Amino acid sequence: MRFPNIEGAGRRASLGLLALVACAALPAHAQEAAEASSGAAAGVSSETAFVFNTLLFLLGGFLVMWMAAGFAMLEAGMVRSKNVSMQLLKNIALYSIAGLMYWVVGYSLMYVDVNGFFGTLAPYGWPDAGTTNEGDYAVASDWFFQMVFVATAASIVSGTLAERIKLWPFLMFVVVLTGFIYPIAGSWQWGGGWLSEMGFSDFAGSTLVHSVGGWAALAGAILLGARSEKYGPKGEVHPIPGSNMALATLGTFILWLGWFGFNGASQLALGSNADASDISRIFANTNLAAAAGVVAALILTQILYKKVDITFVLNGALAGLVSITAEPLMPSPLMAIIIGAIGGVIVVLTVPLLDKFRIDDVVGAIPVHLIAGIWGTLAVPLTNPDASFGVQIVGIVAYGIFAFVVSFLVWMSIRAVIGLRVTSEEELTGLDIGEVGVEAYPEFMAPRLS
Amino acid sequence: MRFPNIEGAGRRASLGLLALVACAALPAHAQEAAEASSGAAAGVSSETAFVFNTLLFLLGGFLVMWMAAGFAMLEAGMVRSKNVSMQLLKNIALYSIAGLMYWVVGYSLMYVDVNGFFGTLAPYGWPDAGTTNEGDYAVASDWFFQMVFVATAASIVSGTLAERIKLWPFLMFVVVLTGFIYPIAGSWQWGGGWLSEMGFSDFAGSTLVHSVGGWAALAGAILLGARSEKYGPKGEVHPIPGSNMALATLGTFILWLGWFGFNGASQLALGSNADASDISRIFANTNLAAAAGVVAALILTQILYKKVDITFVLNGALAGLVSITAEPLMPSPLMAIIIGAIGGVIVVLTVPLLDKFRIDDVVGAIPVHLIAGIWGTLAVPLTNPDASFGVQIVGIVAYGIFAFVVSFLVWMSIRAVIGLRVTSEEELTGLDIGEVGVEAYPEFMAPRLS
Amino acid sequence: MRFPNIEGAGRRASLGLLALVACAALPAHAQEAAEASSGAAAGVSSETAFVFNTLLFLLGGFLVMWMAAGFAMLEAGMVRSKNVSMQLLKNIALYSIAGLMYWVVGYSLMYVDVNGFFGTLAPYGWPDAGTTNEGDYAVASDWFFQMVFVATAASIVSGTLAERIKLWPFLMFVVVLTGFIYPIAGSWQWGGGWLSEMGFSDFAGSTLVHSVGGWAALAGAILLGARSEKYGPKGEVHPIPGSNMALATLGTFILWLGWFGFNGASQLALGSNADASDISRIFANTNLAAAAGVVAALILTQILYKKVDITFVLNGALAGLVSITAEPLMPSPLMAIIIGAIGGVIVVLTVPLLDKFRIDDVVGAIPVHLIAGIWGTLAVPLTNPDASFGVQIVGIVAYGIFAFVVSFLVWMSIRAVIGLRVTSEEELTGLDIGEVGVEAYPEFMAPRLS
Amino acid sequence: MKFVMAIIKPFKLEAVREALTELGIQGLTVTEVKGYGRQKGHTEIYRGAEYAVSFLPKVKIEVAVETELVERAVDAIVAAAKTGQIGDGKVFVYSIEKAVRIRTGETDADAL
Amino acid sequence: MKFVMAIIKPFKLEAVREALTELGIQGLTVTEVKGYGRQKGHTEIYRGAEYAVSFLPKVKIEVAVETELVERAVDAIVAAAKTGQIGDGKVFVYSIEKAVRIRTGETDADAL
Amino acid sequence: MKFVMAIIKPFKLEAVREALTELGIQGLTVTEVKGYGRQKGHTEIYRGAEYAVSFLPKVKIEVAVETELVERAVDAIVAAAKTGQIGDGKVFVYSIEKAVRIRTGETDADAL
Ligand SMILES: Nc1ncnc2c1ncn2[C@@H]1O[C@H](COP(=O)(O)OP(=O)(O)O)[C@@H](O)[C@H]1O
Ligand SMILES: Nc1ncnc2c1ncn2[C@@H]1O[C@H](COP(=O)(O)OP(=O)(O)O)[C@@H](O)[C@H]1O
Ligand SMILES: Nc1ncnc2c1ncn2[C@@H]1O[C@H](COP(=O)(O)OP(=O)(O)O)[C@@H](O)[C@H]1O
Repeated sequence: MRFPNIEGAGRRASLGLLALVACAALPAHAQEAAEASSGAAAGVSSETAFVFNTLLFLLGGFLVMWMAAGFAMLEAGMVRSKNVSMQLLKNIALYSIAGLMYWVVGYSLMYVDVNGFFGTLAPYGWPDAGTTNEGDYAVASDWFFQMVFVATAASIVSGTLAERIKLWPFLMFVVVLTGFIYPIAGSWQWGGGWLSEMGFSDFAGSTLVHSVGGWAALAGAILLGARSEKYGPKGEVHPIPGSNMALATLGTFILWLGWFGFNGASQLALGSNADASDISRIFANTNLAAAAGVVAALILTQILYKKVDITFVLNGALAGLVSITAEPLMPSPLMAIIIGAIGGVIVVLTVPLLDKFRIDDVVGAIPVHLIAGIWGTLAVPLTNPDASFGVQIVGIVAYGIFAFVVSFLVWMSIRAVIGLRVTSEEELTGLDIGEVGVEAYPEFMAPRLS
Repeated sequence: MRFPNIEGAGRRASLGLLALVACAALPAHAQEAAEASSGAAAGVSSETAFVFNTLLFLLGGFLVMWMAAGFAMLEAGMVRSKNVSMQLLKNIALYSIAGLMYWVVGYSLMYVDVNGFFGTLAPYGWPDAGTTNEGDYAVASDWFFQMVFVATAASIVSGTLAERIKLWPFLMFVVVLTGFIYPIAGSWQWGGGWLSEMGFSDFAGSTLVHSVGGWAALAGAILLGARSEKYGPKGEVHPIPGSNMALATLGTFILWLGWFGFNGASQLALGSNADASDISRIFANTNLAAAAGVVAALILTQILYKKVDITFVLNGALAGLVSITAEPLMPSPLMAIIIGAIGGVIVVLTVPLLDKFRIDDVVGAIPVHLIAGIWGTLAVPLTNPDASFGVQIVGIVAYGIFAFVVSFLVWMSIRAVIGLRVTSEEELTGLDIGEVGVEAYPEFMAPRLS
Repeated sequence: MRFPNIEGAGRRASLGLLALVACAALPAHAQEAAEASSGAAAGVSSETAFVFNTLLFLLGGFLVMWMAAGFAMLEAGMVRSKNVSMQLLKNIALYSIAGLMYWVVGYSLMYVDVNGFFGTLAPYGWPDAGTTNEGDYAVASDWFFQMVFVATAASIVSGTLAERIKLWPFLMFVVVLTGFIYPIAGSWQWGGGWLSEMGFSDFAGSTLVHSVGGWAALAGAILLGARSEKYGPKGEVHPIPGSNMALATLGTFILWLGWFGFNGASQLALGSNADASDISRIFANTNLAAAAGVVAALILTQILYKKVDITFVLNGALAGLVSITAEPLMPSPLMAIIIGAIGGVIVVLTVPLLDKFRIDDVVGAIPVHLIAGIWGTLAVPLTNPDASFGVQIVGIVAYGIFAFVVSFLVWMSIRAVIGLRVTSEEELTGLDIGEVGVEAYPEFMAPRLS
Repeated sequence: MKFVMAIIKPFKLEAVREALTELGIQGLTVTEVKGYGRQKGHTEIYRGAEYAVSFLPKVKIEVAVETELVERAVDAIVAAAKTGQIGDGKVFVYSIEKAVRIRTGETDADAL
Repeated sequence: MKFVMAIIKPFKLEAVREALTELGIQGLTVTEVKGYGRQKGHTEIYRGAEYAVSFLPKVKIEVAVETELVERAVDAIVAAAKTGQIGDGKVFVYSIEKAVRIRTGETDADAL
Repeated sequence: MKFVMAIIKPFKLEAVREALTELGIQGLTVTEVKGYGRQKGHTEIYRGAEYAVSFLPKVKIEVAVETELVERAVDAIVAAAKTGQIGDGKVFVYSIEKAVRIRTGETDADAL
């Protein structure tokens, strides 16, 4: 969220001001509008705007909640069938833990009395039932909308570390990530903290959500090591095809749909002509960027490999989406297309790069969320005059250091105490039997030949 | 729906009054709001409120409609692959039949001129196209929202009786359930009937929808008997793993998403600050309860069985949702978490219990919908001072007797006339070949070894 | 969209006028409303209406966008597993290309300065961020909503031609279809062109979207020929069962859900009691028609074939939806049921008919979209007094000739230049290996023994 | 040493395994197969067109036994797999010259 | 009595079955297998990395026949399964000592 | 000519294939099977009830070799497939009377 006069006031705190300004602006709108229509009150009453804003949070919130299913399906499709139950379980568990932790401490740490670097430690509540809420939106609707974002960061981690991490160590990390790392990081910008003061700009979270998740995943991938079959002794890459492209595609479509909530509702207000128009721009730009990511990956893989790799195309859609997330409002359609297309190119080029470093990222989450997230954040000044490359880089670096270092330490501690990795025998037979006890496709399970 | 002054006026009938009261209350709100914002009319005009209310029904309605897909996927994932087409077919058929029957007689029986125990028998229609509707919401939007609830009850039955019931007898029962049993039961409370008069409280249908469906399923399960392989001669339980955990998880996420419509739109009004705020509470509480159900099942299965059973975790989410459905508005976040967590515990403990009685419930619908539904209804007085344990128990018992006895008689009649169960040979080869003629996964079909 | 006084003004152009009329009508409504409620401003302010209209486009838009996932799942389920990746790839690619092409030229060609037969050739843009948009809805929201419709037409083609068409020729056709054929066709009616002037009536696109897609598919199917195993030398039909009924059913439910956006938001306005009420009628009618299509196909296949073919039931739902799309507003509930049920019957009867002509339509898209689309368009005058059979037939024929002939020529040109069909060896091993390089279910792939 | 190969109805697998275990046979290998035979498949209709399903799901059991056990193994399989309905399947017996247990290198009778 | 085992290309299954039926052979058993041989698989690229698919889908047909029929059965299979392209597969023949029809207990020739 | 049939652990397939290729063996056929044996399966719990998974995934390799190669083929398989853990599997050898290459009609040694 950016609003000229209140730059840096953060994602939530700004809303009060925003509404004030919007209301102040009403008479002017009203005048114009009055010319176009015939009589009657022309503006949006403050209570109507309250309902609109709340509705935006609820709509955006349920769309982003739906992304949890998208990650679950995408990841379930990209792992081998012997690890599918585990991947599904991790995803529903992490969404649940994220929701609980964000209530226990996350929201307060991110938004309540932020001292520049973090907020307070306390569970969050909402006004009594049946009462009129103060402010410009219902308190619980804001909580709901902020909450659903948290799980996204954790889903990214889940995808990268698939097929070899134990269940409980992973869930422990999720507790820390969703209760502490993400909220603290979030407070710097959306909580109105130091980065927001500096003028950093990240509309819906290319860096705050996606890169933070990506850094946490990277730290984990380094400490956890690759799946045992993935790299040969001389660094040869042994591809391990995912078990179900239909699920992977479904997951991508779900994420794409959810992203309208992710980006659109990050406008944080729907109660005026200008807000509704901005959200509409965001919807259109978001879709164009994703489409461009798809087409870029489609063409590039055809050129590079003579065939189209569907997994890259799916990643391309997501990379387009992540790229536009830092600034979905300001770009013209053409700029949205360019930003998204570059996202698609990034994925196709950086997936093999990670393999060079033997960083085993099962679903391509690091290219999609971390690298495209950085690109998207860097691209903001191209279309948003209030953003500067310098500050954007400061933000990217600050988040990178914080998220990577803290995640690394947390992963290290968990590894030291209870270990991270399943035994190589369990890796072989599959985590579904070892950790979950229920195979995903018990009737179709078979050794993989080829 | 509960509204202090008009307790007992029912789910639909109350809305007119509600709006009156809400409007009467507006000046007060307006005053507060006026202080916060700058000038302009502060309240929500009646026509704007009409649009908001209607929109709530449409949004809630399409979310609950989507639950039909959730049940279909969940159940398709929990049956063996040889019965998947049948399960899918039953689900799309039951949703369709429910929608038609609710038009033919259901709605009138539930809401039109209810004499305390049932309404009138007549198809329902809506005002002409292009006309302004009287009341506080569009007539057809209310019908649409009420309609989508009906299928939920029938889906519950479908899940319990999977893998052995014949198609047409099942669909016949659905005709009676959705056209008569559910609407009559609904009229007692939401139609403003005798239970509503008594002060029974069931916000979105823990008892009215979920327990009623659960009782109907229980009656069917008793008369139909268990799947032939399920129980050994000495009562040993032979687990029959579901064929596809990815579908089961997808189904659970769909249901979770749809539940925001189920509970949220049961507020029945969006046209004021207070209503929007209440709906926001409902969204947040609903999510917390489901998350708590997941985490409770996760921890409990780990403790009891040393592994996490993903099917229990999925059931835990749903049990959390069912538990909070009777009262999603009043609980504080912590109470929502507790109510949902107990739901998750209930499922893990009662699934094996049903097996003790050799009641074969393929998807765990009875624990999730009936038992957690009872728990949710009993929990209302914990947070809602207008509810009393006594009346809640009266309601639970009344619905139990009515739904169970009538369902039992209907199942008996169908069994007597055309039989309920497929032949044991058909059960062996699968209902897809026997009843549907199209296997769900023809290329992957294989005998199940193990 | 139909509005008595401005018949023929088209789908988008009419909105300005509509709003004028609606506003003019407000005082009357207000009066009625004022009697029902207690004081306060009764109408909807123009800015509030602006937000409502925009919100309708965004809601409808994301629901229709979701249909892309529905087509992908439906088609993935109806092809053999060796062609699933290809089918998924085509669907995500076509949705992306449609979105880009509609920006490059499509929208302008359809809506900007339409000369009766087509508009202008130019990319489309939207007003600056943060500004108040003129008109009755946000410019970008309208673009978004119109854009998502385009992909639907292309998805239809994708389904019919599955399992034998090469990737790039298909995508080339999509470029032409979504950039030129559909927009030009659309301009005749929704762009306010000649058919709209004549009084043709097609509310949400039974003909404009579904039949146009169907004609393009038919032209392709004729030129491409049937799958090699499909027909025996004496014209025997060799059924080729789809690989995954769960995906096909999921896809159908997704489409059903998306259709509420397709039909509902085609009302184009939500900012008044009458509009909200009309949309509610549309939701209810749309659901009744789909349900009736299901039940009709269910009963008819039982009678004809002694078993229920689930693929026909799924087609029946879609045929019900397509049938009601030309006029979802005016029908009474009973008429909606009849219109939808006839759609369901059409599918069951015309699928075998196509086989007689050796037209190989893998998913039944021609019966569902083309034939039921014609039926739906013909049925408009049954309930809408402003429509006439004569004009409806003129429209159907005009669209048929245009879409079929132009598509045929385009397919011919592509075939002449680069060919359409994969080699018969590739057809045998599957397009996933030949065109995509990634099998959809690598672990489960197996030769099909039937 | 002999090899006994049986094609049976899938749902009889457990019974056959138990019958063999009672004879002291400690190992066997199972394959999912499709069988064509006197037991006719069924005619299905898909999208209005008929087609014959002539291959039916069966299970193949392969078990290596010492020669003196063959008779009893065959009888046990026949007894356990029999329903009396067409399609019950076949048992085939043939000689093997050598058996090796990979883990230990033991051969022939010791390998079973 | 002999056992004929053939590894063929999957799409030839139906032709082979018909050819055998014409000889009066009333039963056979089919298994999905993967074959490695002179017919090289293909190189695929997945997420930017190459890998060889060296096992190709094949179908295994097993049919027990009376000794005097073997020659003709083998010829029929070869004729029906042949495309002339590499990878057409193999036919193997070996002796079996006994066959039993589970349903009736009939043995040997009567069991087929 | 002999037929070597080996039941091995699935993840050893690649190693075994390479070992056989080194002997100059150019073809083999692979089947997914389930094995029952001394290697006990595991007990699982599903929805609160225990059940034994007694069939474990194995891979069956079938390779026809000339008689003089048999010994070495068996040894190569045993060496490559061995982990020393229970469940490593078995190798069985039996005679075949005839082999035909479908593509060319070549027989016996030439067919391999
Ligand atoms: N000659 C044969 N060779 C190999 N397998 C056979 C042969 N005949 C039958 N079978 C297998 O045995 C199964 C049962 O045979 P079928 O003729 O249907 O019934 P029955 O064994 O009762 O006579 C078949 O499905 C097939 O798998
Ligand atoms: N020595 C062998 N033993 C068992 N099966 C073999 C052997 N050689 C080949 N096969 C099987 O026959 C199939 C075809 O063999 P291949 O060498 O590719 O072509 P061709 O039979 O035309 O020479 C292989 O895929 C494999 O399944
Ligand atoms: N008598 C037998 N006949 C056929 N296959 C056998 C026999 N015994 C064992 N097998 C196969 O060999 C596999 C390994 O045998 P097992 O007894 O578990 O271990 P090990 O070979 O180490 O003694 C089994 O899973 C089964 O597939």
